[in-house]
Amino acid sequence: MTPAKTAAATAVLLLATACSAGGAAPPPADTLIWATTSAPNSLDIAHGFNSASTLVQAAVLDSMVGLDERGKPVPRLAAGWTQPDPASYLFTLREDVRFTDGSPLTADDAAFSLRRHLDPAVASQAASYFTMVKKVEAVGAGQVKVTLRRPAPAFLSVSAIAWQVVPRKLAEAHPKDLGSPEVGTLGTGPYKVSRFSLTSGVVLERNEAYWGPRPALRRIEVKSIADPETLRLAVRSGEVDGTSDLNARDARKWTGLPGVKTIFYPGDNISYLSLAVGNGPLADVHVRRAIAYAVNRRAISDLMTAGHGAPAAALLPAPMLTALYGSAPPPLPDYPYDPAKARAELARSAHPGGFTLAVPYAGGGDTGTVMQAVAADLAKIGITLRLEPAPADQYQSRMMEHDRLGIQFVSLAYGTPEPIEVLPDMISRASAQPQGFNFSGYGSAETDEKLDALVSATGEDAKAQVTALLKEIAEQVPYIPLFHTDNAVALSERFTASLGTWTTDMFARIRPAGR
Amino acid sequence: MAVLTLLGRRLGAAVLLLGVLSALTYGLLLAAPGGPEQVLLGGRPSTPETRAAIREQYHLDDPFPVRYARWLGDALHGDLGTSVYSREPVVTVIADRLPVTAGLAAYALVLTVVVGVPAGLLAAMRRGGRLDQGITLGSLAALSIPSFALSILLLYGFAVRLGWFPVFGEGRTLTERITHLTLPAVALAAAQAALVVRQMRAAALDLAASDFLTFARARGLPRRRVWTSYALRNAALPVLTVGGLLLAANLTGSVFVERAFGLHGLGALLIGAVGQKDIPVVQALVLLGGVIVVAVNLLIDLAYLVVDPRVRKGAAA
Amino acid sequence: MRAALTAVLGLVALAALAGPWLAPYDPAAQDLALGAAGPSAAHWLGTDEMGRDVVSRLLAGARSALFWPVLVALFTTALGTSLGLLSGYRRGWVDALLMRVVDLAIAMPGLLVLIVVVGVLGGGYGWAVLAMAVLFTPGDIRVVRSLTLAQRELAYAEAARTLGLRPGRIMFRHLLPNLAPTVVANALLSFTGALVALAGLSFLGVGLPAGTPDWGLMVEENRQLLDLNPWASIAPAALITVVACAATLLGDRAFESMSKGGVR
Amino acid sequence: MKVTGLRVTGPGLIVDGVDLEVSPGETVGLVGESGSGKSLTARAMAGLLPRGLRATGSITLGGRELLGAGERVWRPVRGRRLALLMQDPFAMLNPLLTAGAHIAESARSRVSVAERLAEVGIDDPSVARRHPFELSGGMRQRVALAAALAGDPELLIADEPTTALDATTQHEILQLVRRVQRARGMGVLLITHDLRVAFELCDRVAVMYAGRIVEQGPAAEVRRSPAHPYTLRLLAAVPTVERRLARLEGIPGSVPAAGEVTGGCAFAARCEQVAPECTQARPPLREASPGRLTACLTRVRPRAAVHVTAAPPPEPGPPVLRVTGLSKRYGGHVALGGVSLDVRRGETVGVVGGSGSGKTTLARCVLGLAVPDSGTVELAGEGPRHRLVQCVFQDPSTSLNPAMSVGAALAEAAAQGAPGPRPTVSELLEQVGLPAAYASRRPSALSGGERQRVAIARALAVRPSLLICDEPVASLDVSVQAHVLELLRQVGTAMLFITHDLAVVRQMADRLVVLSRGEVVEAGEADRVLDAPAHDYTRTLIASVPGL
Repeated sequence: MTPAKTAAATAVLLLATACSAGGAAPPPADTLIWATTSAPNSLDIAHGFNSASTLVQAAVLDSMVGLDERGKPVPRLAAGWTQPDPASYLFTLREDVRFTDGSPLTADDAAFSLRRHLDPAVASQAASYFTMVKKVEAVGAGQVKVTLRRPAPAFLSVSAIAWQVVPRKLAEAHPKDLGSPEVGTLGTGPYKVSRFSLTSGVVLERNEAYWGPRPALRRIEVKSIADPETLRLAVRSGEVDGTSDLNARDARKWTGLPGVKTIFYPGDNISYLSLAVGNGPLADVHVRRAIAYAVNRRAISDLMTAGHGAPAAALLPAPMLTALYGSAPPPLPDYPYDPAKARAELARSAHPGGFTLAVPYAGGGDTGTVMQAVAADLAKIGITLRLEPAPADQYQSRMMEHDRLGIQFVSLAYGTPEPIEVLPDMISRASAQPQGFNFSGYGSAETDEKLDALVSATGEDAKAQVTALLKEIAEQVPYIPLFHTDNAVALSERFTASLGTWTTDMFARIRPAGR
Repeated sequence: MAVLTLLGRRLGAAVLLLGVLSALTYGLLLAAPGGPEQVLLGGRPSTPETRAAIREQYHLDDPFPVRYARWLGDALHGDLGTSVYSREPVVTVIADRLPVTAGLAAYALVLTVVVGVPAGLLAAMRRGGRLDQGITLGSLAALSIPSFALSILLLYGFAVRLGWFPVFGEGRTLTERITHLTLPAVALAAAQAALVVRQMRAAALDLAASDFLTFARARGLPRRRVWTSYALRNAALPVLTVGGLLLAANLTGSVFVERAFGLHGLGALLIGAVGQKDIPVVQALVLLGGVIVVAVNLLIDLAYLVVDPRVRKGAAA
Repeated sequence: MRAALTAVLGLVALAALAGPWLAPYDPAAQDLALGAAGPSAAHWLGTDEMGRDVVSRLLAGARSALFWPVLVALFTTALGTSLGLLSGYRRGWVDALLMRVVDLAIAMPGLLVLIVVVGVLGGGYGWAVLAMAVLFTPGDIRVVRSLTLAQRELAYAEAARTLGLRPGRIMFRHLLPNLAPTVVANALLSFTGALVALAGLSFLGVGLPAGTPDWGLMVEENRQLLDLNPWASIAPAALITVVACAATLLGDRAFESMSKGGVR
Repeated sequence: MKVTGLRVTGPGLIVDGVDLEVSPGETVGLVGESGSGKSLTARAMAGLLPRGLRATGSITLGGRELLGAGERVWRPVRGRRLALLMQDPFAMLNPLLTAGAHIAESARSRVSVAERLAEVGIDDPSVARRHPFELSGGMRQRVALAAALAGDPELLIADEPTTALDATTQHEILQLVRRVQRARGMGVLLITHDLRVAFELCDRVAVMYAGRIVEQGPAAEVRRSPAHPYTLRLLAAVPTVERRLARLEGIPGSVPAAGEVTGGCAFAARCEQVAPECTQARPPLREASPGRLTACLTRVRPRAAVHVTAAPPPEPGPPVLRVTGLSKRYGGHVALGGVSLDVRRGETVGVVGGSGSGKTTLARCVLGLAVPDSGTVELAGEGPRHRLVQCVFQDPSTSLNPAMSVGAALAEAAAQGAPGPRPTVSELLEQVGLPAAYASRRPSALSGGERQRVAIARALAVRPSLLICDEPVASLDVSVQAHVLELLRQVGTAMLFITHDLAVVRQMADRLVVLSRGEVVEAGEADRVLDAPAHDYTRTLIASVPGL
């Protein structure tokens, strides 16, 4: 036998032993195999406020409030609410709701579920959502009263995301490890957890006693596949039915897969460049404007979204703009791509001939791609970016420590249509501290006051105040909005889905095709 | 007695090794920028109170020696801590993943031995022939191709194009597990099998030229006896060593393959934990790695003790 | 076959030296409008996702593909050989101490340490190269030491000592040339090991920054393009394999040819 | 067994037309220097040529053709009909098997392992349970012999079975082989480089040179009147323990490869009585007298005995070396247990002893390569030790640095000498009888004898007052050995001459020191000690030297 033949024979032998289980029969139509790139790490939003985890949380736990397709708060576990005064809410609980272990849901459970996020011992990742909350108490058997420090219209929206209701007894016993694979969680949602492991994934079973409409899927398996290409191959081979962890920019690689459809819908996100206004040449507003002119946002947007997104005009996610202004956003100072104007702007700065700036950035992923494109654009007007790569985690840590900020590419996704979820993070002085999200360092007592006023503003008043802030940002250019990208889902054609920007409970929106 | 002395010496070396390893890793992790806060805060906006609470809880403001001493104290009491990322006990985290990596490592080792040993012997027997050239060249290629590149190739060819094997995951039942681990094991075993082929071929050639083999043949011993008690038994010694070292390397080094095949093994865990500054997990993994190397070396020593009378009686003397 | 593989090494070395002049395009020049495209007359091996020419990037990558592993090989061999010679020749407490350290270092789970170091410290290949050198050196020390122990007992080495030559001269002028086959083979082994390991680190995303024209990184970055332009990742993977093959072969051959006529 | 026209070819021709016959009950010696092809002839006769070598011709055993036969035919023949015993007892036994297992696995009859061991003179039954590494070289060779004989073969091919052993053991093993051969009435083919061994043990002797047999005949006759010039010269070159020869004569030149001399007499180039027809065609192996075969065309003229009266030993001068109470231990092993001796200017002191007698340790202590535990080494003269004492080491294959040219090695050595006029490389080469052009050669391009000459030149380069020779000729062929010894005789420097070979020391030493187990058992004038030994050990040593 030649070596080739020997090798072939060996391979065949191996296959013979292995193939029997290779092409398993397709799972029942009402079982969904879902994949995420990172495993859900906690079934408690306090410790697992990330997309993979919240995906599962939303299927298992109910929140007090929900969001409709336009992003407006609607009743969920709360049958309704009243506002005794602008700074307090009185929620009335839905009756006869039970946790999946059969115990009834009480107002005390609901109140504690919110209150625990304020407890430093819990160190909740959602704590910053509820800083306006002063007091939460159960009133009688079916009512919860929330008292805010001051009026804050965004409270309802953030509650839709983060006020998940769990039994007080369980949450109190496990302040730190509720939702971990060891402890698990208990909810009132459409699904219950039948298995949760970081390695073999999550298995959800339909909650037959669910108070709402009967869930369409009987069983959901969530697996994690860290490598995006392996994930794609898994979907392609039919081993996985769907995933939402695909990049819009990779649409080309996904759209042709047989038996798989790709769904795109506007995402509540914004990608932008942050310019550290305290850092050398960037302190000069003309430099910042020059950079804004020099960056070809259209090209970057096309590169990063492959047509499933658009250049960003203002520093708010597109859905937020739509929710606020409808189809008529206010005019804002604009910096269309124009190297000539960029050079002119630079000429008016203290660095007319350009300069060199060391820019740390994350080695891989979108950041790497965008920063390479930006560097190429800026080189044309004489600004040299010396890209200093670092591992993604390390870069992230450094950035959060506000260590050596300069030009940063940032991409943020949000859950609510409230601009107040975005703007304070961007330009408040408090956020300019380490671990804050104000990477530009822009902000003053004056802006803080404006932000402060915005918290309690409503209606046209709020709209005007947001416009004013956006205008200031556009003029001072601490940030350069780059693009919005669509959310993308790849789903086997055996299923259908109705998804929208404000969808939180994705699994509830997926049903077997033809039913 | 010999065994006890050996065990004692090995134990001493192991303690030293583990001490050095753990201190080095701990130091490295602390020296690097960032901490577990990123993971604990979920990369989200946070309140100062939360941040302070976290620093307090995780003793992030203590100096290195204090933190290391605390870790070491706990570790010596058998408490390896809790994963920052999943909030599970580290032991559980590792126990969850060990079967995957161990299965993969064992599978790869079996493939390595089953393919490598006969191929090496065959090449030596047909020295200079076409079969030898083929095997030698094949092993050279297998040795040179990075395991991740091979993984991608196998994945694309056998799992996606031909659909013979699953693309990812580790399977649950035994048959599933074998099916799932076949391609990764092949990817992992290729380079090692190549090593074994080379080793085996060289050992067999040495043997063929050795006086004692000629003398055995000169006495007209049956072919089977010459093969088993002369060729194989003597060639087994170097292969044993290599095999053991490969097993140790597999248990800690299947990172690439795990990543490419979406396996949740120790390698994948390490990559994640290092990124997340999940110090307890990294520490435990590094310790485990050290223990495995020590244990495997010990096993090799013991095996030598059984197989080789020189070592057995030498140790006794 | 062997000649062909050895020629490959030469060509790669040439590319590493003359790459910038040979490359048809600037390896960093993007053509975002073109994106990933298959081979064409303008781009022989097509382009990657950012419209960069694959051929030019391969040429540019030759430099780092050779440079870092060569660095590892040089460092490892120089240090491993000197310390191995010293330990084997001097014996005594130097030897005892060094061997303790070597035993310790060899027992380290290598890849694990490498990943921890690079993952934690990051910053390009610098730390990786250092870590690798530190991990590879003990093996070299051990091998060179055991050979030195054998060589120092041979008559020519004893004669050199009898002649009252300085230890340095005996070690480097007398013993070293006779260890050369092993030293060269070790160096090439380190080279191959480093080449493959560095490519692996890139694959894990803990090596070089994105966009660096580096073979390992190209395999990783472009493997999602297998449907659009397979060459973008197959070509660098093939190059790594071929170079590693060639280096291993060269090591085998050097060992064989240099061993002839030497004291074995 | 009958061998006719055996040719062994590998990369070149190695064995060229060997005819040989061994009958039951007969011991035949196949004698030749290294490179003569004798070992490969033996291997071919057992069907065990190394890979890459091919044999043609005919080998029959009991009338059955074996050459070209498959393993299926060979396997039952080996062990049962013929057995092969090899040179190196340290490599011949499987390190993982016990002595008993070796014997048991080869046995074809129900004779117990203990009896087999008893046959080879091992009465201790526990030896059967030991592994080879626990046995001495002599014991291993006995075990190997027992294993080889376990199949009760009719013919034993013994390939240099004693070369790796020291003199006394060598003697014992040879006696053993003879005893067993007689007891069993089997045929023995003894391959050896040592004429003395062949003469002592064999009924018939065949002399091989460059791949062919040049002479064959009854041992006693060959010894008395060699029928080939090569045999004659070889005999002349063998040192004798009986008397000190005035002149030691080697054979000039070296053994050619078999393939280079197919067209004529292989020895022609080195022969004193060469005639033109010698180089024109290959001389056939003709019958010179009944039972005597020779491949020489002419009658061999006996060489005129050189009667040079030995120059009287020079009057010894003051001591250049004085060793007092030297002792050295390695772990629990006593290498030297208080040795004292001195060497005076102009004299050669021989140190003899078996392996483990401590003679090499003594040399190392004097050279400074080993540090004695107690005792003193005094060297006369000024300057560092390396200018006072130098050494010629045993193994010519390792005595020169293969990576350095001869010239570089000599120049380096000369530079270590005392300041003042230093010898040049060509002077040194001339002194040891090598052409100056050798300076650019590498050791690999030199023969063993030439290397040893260079080693001597290197030692002399610093002009030492004492030269230590540690078995300088033990690894050389007889014909070369004589040259080197003669050269050393003419050096004139005081010498400490270490050897296990009494015949060699007889030729070299003025005074003699006999070492056993690290202690001096006898010392005195060389002639006195060798002619009238006072100690038992010395007597054993002398008795074990095969006589000519």
